[in-house]
Amino acid sequence: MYTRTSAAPEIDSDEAMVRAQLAARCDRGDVEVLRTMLVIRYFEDEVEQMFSRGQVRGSTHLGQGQEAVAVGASRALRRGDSVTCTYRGHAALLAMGATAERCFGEILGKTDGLCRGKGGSMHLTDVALGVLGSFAIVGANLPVTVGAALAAQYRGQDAVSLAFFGDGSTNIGAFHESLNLAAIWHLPAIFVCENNLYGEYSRIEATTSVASIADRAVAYGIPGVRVDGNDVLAVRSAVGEAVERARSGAGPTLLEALTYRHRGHSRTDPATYRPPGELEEWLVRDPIARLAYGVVEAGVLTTGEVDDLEAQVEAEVLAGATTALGWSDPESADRLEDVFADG
Amino acid sequence: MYTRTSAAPEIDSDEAMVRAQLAARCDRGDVEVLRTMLVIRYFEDEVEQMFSRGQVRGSTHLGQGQEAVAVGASRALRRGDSVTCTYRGHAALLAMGATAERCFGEILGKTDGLCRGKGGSMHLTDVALGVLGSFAIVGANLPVTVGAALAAQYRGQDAVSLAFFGDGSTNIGAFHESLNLAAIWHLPAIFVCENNLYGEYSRIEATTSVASIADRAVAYGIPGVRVDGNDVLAVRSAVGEAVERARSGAGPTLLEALTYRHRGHSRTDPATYRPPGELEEWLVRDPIARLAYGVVEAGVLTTGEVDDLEAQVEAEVLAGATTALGWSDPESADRLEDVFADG
Amino acid sequence: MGEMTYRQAIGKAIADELSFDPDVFLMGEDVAAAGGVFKTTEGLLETFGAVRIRDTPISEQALVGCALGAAIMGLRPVVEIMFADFAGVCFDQIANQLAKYRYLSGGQSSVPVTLRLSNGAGLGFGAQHSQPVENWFLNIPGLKIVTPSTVADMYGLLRSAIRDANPVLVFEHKGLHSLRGSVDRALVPIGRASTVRDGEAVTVVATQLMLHRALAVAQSLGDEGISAEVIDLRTLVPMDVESVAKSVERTSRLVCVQEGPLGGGWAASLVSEIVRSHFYHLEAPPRIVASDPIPVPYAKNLEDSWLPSEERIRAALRASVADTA
Amino acid sequence: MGEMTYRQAIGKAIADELSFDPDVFLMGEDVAAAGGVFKTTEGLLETFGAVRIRDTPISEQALVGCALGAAIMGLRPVVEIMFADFAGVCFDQIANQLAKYRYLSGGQSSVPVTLRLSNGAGLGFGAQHSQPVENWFLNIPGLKIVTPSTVADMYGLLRSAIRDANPVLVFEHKGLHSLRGSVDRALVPIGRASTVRDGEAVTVVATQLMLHRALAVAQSLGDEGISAEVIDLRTLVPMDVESVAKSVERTSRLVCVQEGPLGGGWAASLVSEIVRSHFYHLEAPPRIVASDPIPVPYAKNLEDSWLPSEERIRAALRASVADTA
Ligand SMILES: Cc1ncc(C[n+]2csc(CCOP(=O)(O)OP(=O)(O)O)c2C)c(N)n1
Ligand SMILES: Cc1ncc(C[n+]2csc(CCOP(=O)(O)OP(=O)(O)O)c2C)c(N)n1
Ligand SMILES: [Mg+2]
Ligand SMILES: [Mg+2]
Repeated sequence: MYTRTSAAPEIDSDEAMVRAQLAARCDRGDVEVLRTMLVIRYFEDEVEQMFSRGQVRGSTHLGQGQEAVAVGASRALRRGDSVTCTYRGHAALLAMGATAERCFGEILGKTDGLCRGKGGSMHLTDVALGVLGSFAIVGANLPVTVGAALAAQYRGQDAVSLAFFGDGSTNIGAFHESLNLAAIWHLPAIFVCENNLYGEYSRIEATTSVASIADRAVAYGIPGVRVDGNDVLAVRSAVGEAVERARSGAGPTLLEALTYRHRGHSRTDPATYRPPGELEEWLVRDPIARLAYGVVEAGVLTTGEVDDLEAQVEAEVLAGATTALGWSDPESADRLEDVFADG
Repeated sequence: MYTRTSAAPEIDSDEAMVRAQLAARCDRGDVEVLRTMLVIRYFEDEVEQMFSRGQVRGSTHLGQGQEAVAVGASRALRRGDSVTCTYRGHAALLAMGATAERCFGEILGKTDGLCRGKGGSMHLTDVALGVLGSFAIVGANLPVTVGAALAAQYRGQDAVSLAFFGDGSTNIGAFHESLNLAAIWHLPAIFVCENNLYGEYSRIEATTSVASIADRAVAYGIPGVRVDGNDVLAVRSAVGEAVERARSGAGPTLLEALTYRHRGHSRTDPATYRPPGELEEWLVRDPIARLAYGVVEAGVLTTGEVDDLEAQVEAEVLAGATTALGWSDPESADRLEDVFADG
Repeated sequence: MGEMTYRQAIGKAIADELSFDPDVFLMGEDVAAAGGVFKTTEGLLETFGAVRIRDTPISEQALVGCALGAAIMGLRPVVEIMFADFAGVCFDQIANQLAKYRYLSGGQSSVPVTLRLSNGAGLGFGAQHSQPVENWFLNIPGLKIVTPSTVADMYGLLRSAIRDANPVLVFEHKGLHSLRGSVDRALVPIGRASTVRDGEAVTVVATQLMLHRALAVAQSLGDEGISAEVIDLRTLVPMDVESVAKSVERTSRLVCVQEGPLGGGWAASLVSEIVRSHFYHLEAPPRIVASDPIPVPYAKNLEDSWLPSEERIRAALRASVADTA
Repeated sequence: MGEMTYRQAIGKAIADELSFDPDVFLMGEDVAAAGGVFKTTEGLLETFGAVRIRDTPISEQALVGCALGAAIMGLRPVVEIMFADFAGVCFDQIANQLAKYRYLSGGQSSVPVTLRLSNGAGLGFGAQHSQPVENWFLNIPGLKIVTPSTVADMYGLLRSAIRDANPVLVFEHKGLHSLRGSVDRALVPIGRASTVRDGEAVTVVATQLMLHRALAVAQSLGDEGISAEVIDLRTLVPMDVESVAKSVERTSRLVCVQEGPLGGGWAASLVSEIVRSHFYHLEAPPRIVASDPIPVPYAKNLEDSWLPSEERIRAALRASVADTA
């Protein structure tokens, strides 16, 4: 469960330096960023609880610890841009503006869930908000982002499309084909790899033949950029530059955001494969604690206000869960709808 | 049709320099190399004729002009090593020691063809010689070479496996997955890209986001080497180094051999998309004329002996064609065999 | 619209939809500058330009997924999969993404993507370039599957496919490219079979190359006094079982002719539907004339044996008519 | 060998083949250190070491092709495709390479590759992780397809698959992992159905999860005096049509229960075979109880409706028995 900033772990001197630098970049607008990260954290914590309580079944892939990537990236986008993500996509949806209720609703298989209860945890989608989908087959969303980027270019619009995916996903064919296609067509696509060091239970070194994912950009003649994925402002500005490039017609960028998932790969994974101490190190680099420190240090909020914000968001998210739990299940006959569109 | 060395086009000063350097590396053993390249050239010419004469149907993908890649690479291998190739694979089979008769036989759909007439032009295979197969789906042979390399490593043998494929094939997913897998497992695999500047009717720049295919090696943390694919000795030595590396346990290499196909992509392609003069430029760099020049200049053969060799090989190949044309068609019931092995 | 070949009907259908709707575009390997490996898209680049007629790398996964993304954003992509067999390398994108996108999102978007795939055996291309691939997708809900047999249907069904709000796989049989015929109307509705020959004694259902063989056999048997009704299924999904059922109500006998092995094919599905609903109408066991359960062999005589021949079709029709309950 | 779960039978079968033959090895995503996502391969790494039990990148195409290459060189690879649905991303390697290699080479090599795929619906994993994928491959000659329903069959068929000289797809139903049963012998032959309940009134054919539902229904109907014979098909390719036919010769009635939509599924193929050979024996139309032609829905009640229920199976059996010719 989320540890309030007020009780966050001690930090070391490296972390202190990172936070000082982050604080120097903070301003009033970042309160909203902090709030969104908190929404995601409480959301994921609550999904975890729902599973433990047996309120949902199947599987779920939580993103506590990785909030800065989705939130930072989404803050570099604007209306008309689009995003695709993976089964670990709750953060992306919430960052792009989906309500906690409708996300919970989908995970609970409710008729008012984002996808009418047909998709589930791995398929949260909100096209109206620009989230074209959560894809549960590794690598499958990258070509879709390429297509959305092509649509913008085709119409002469300066919209961009951004794909989130994991480090392990960079070893599948669709990754390769997508980056090459986006590159040769100079498409306004941004490929954001959330490198959380693991693909399921396997460490990146065991599966991936390159030290930094960003280095794979060389194979497509496009920029490859590595960024601290737990520094939401750094993510925002790196994605911002890639978006700039994309809008100007200069083509795609591969961005690697170094981050860490606090939980196991999925519901059933206790993550015992981690070396001792690794999680603790990354808890020190918690992206939320960092930004909370930043806004306080920058004089935007007091620690008391941060505490209030946390309490407020927690209550909101839990209220959302309660609402969604109250929604009705779909009618059995509803299952036959939404296969084909008319006409 | 093949122009005898004695009537080969004039060469320019660049080409003169290349040939002088090649000649300096020639020795007696290279006569066999020349002979094999000639076998391939006459073979391909004759296949072309068979199609024009209506003796075969379907499609075929000829490799005149690219002989140095298959022949040079095969000369760096030894018994126990293996090779996979593509629909444009006649050269690889002949270079590895398959007879012209049985290759013709397969293309003619004869019961004594390499594959009993079941595979055809795109599927020449001779497992006993180490040619595990010609694969007609772009990229499909690379994983197979990875598997053959794994088998060697698994058994503690120092055999290697080599895959031939085209420039256009480096844009398909299987290429990416194969190189990554071979790299992380340090497998004794050699990936030889025959860059002939075109994938079907499309120039490489239109489809491929990187100037040199060898640069894609960076994405797998393995060596990427570009070599003159029309210089059979250069190919042999570059592949030799990669083989050395592979046998020593240091893992795979990506090798790019720059070459050119004299004919269109397949039977039905007149190759009108080529800029004027391009073919002529490459005819000057003909790998066979080059090596013929080399062995003469090195004092290994006289021009008269080269001429004789050409006549002799031509006669042999045509005799092989005649033999194969005389073979019987498979029995209709044969088609039901070879689907499943017993046991 | 006059006489043309099946090949020309493909190009013309695409051209007419490109003219009709600026959101339609075409992409595929060598479809633009080269006019397609089968020359089905010749001239389109010159007329519609390089934004709408796009040559691509050899990256079928990326192409199909790209079409999905563009479709969600409101375009109407037409993708050529050069040989239908290459559906193997992008099967996930077709079966797991394209087919399921609308459903998974709870109907948030339509997916107007047309895939064109050159299909079928008979030309000596070997086992990886000759398959009747339509049968790979029958168990994947969310795709419409169209198999035109005539020039007019090729034209009209392709236009309907491009206008359809859903993913449609259009199989273009390689053995029919040179077929000539006249095109009389713009759109042919997806999901409706067509009775191409009236008859009383037996119902024969076929598609594409087999339709023409079945028709030839029916004509020759007609001379012997056996009157066979021939139905071109035209669309496999959704399948017009009703039209077949109506015919069987009159003839009481059914023969399906399918290119490709029996297992998992459309003919078995059709037979199982008809026996369920019309068991007591049938006076003879429904028969399926299908290919051997082997990869498509290369040698001409072997490939010829693999494809259901007119002889086999004739024998099945005669046997069906001879059976008595 | 005693009592164990279906899950344990998988691990034990692999372990026993690893012990039996040094050329056998296992690879897949997280099969080694983690013991598999479904914990089917726990302990194998510790016993057999990292050369023979291999964790891999997420590169299914490379894995299947790698298995093919290793098999040509004489090894016997076992590959885990974590969820059967991921067969989509390596469909080409399975359907175009693995299945056709022996044929294309004119029989130069056998291809002893086993693919293990976790199959089926019922657990709330959504449409991309719940498909009954066995039906995707029925029209692809060159593959054997095995669908074990019981603990003993899981064990014995997997061992037979690993020993087989051909590519075998072994589908492990996710809904059966915790099933308990006893294993009495080593090898169960591929290609033979098993009669799991004798009966006289109607033949019911099913596989995997549906087999258990069919059996439960048969038992409950037995109490009402309706005697249903239940056949577990066990192998879809080659299909043991003969055993079904023999049963139908006695019962004269056939009901197939299939997880997954009707179109292109095994049940339709079986029905078409039976009606061809036993049309005049049948006293009722063969029936297929199948899933809706829709992607597998997520919400529990929707997914439950998608899977053929005992109620639907019971209704079909009752209807079959009630029908009179
Ligand atoms: C094609 C395919 N293969 C395997 C899986 C199973 N799988 C789901 S997530 C995952 C690991 C992905 O790792 P990574 O890309 O690093 O993303 P992360 O989960 O760490 O966010 C795997 C193997 C899948 N969903 N799709
Ligand atoms: C998956 C797949 N897509 C498309 C094709 C059709 N095709 C055959 S060869 C070829 C071009 C390959 O180009 P390259 O790799 O450069 O090899 P080259 O033919 O030049 O030797 C294409 C597109 C195929 N065989 N397989
Ligand atoms: Mg990861
Ligand atoms: Mg090329």
